[in-house]
Amino acid sequence: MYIEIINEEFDPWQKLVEYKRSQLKEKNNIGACSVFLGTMRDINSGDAIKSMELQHYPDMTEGYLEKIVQNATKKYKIIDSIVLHRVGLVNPSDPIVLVASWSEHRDEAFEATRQIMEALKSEAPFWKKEATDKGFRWVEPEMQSSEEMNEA
Amino acid sequence: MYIEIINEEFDPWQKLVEYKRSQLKEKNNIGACSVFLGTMRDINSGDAIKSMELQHYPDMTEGYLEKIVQNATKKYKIIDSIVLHRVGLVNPSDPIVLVASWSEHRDEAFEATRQIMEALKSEAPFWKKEATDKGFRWVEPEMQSSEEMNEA
Amino acid sequence: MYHSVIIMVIVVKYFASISDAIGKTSEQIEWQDKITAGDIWADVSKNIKYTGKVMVAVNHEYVDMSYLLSENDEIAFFPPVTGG
Amino acid sequence: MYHSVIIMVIVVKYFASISDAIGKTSEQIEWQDKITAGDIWADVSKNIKYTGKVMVAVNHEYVDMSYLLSENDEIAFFPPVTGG
Repeated sequence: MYIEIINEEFDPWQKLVEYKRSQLKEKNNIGACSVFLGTMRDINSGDAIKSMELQHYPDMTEGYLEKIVQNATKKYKIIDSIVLHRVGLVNPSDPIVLVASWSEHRDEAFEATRQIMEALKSEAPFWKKEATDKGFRWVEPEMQSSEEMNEA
Repeated sequence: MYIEIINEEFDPWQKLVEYKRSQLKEKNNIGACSVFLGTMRDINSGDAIKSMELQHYPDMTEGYLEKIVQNATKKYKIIDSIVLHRVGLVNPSDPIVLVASWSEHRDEAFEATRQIMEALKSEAPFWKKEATDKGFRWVEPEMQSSEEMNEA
Repeated sequence: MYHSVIIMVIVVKYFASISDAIGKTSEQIEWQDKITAGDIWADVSKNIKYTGKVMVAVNHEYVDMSYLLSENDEIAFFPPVTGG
Repeated sequence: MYHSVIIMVIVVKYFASISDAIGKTSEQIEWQDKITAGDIWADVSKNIKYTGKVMVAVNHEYVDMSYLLSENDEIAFFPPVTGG
């Protein structure tokens, strides 16, 4: 497991490749890797977004993400998972979150990455503040009842 | 949409980054990218696998993968998807298949990539022949009735 | 009296274990009259012992064994796929 | 007659729109006797107009408003999260 809170722009694919190379090199039983990358869109709720401030709860965030990954590991037979999350000032098209899970078979990797993302979106202590032409505003949370319409 | 059948070892992440950079650079509405990478395991059905020959139906494969991607595009609101699939002689830990989907929100990217992978596994004309200590053997297909136990 | 006889030329392809069992990867067959995918399979498989499931594609689209072929069609027989 | 009075020191943190509404990111409060998360929220929010949902964590674990605090606990109040 690897969790990282990152305070500057990062290259998610390079991070992924480096982790795989350094930590999972000998894992020849890996048959599947499911990756999710969330990036900043330049529009939200109909308004152009110039930039975004990603706040978090430093003392809680990393431990809480560990717990989310542990829960997925308990439920699905995965070999490893990582979560990287950006904080600070974010610009459109910047990577925000990278989740990756490796497993022997595809179902476990798909489900673990999905579960980690859903838990992260609804529980991990991050908050987005958007800069629009009208000023700053805190992003409204997703509605819990309509998972189908979730924001990425 | 981009489909590629690849006859030699390839770097899936480099392919992904290059495609994103060259084809999706201006797409600032992308908020989500779901990627699946299938790699060759060194063991299958309890036997060590030394290498694998990936056969396909050249005249049919690419067009069929296009159709699979079109079906996913019709069903989910995605911005773009790609499928890359290896053929020829494959060694343990080599990449076999890369599927990636980009969308505004995470649900669509997750679902599209998953649907493309499931259709590819059950319909795209590829066949694996494994080399074990006991000789060559064609890989048995997944049982349709137990998706949970699917091979990656 | 003569009747005109239509001879169809059909390309048949085999893949994976079915290609191994039949001992070739493709052949061209000629046939008179109406012919289904199942007729062709019955003919080409009559001397082999392949007991698995058979998938059939005509002109690169899946069809079932009742599919009626036309001149210059390409038909392919193969076992269930195992890619990905 | 004196009774002994237990004074608890509790660290309170605020995030995002709740931090904006309260006008600070953290404070230390002292309290006698049994106290729940809800008691603290009622006290610290009495002069603000925040009407949204409030999430509560004590020592970095989610709890509900009935949670009973102990000496040196860190309690945090924040709106629903919006990361990812």
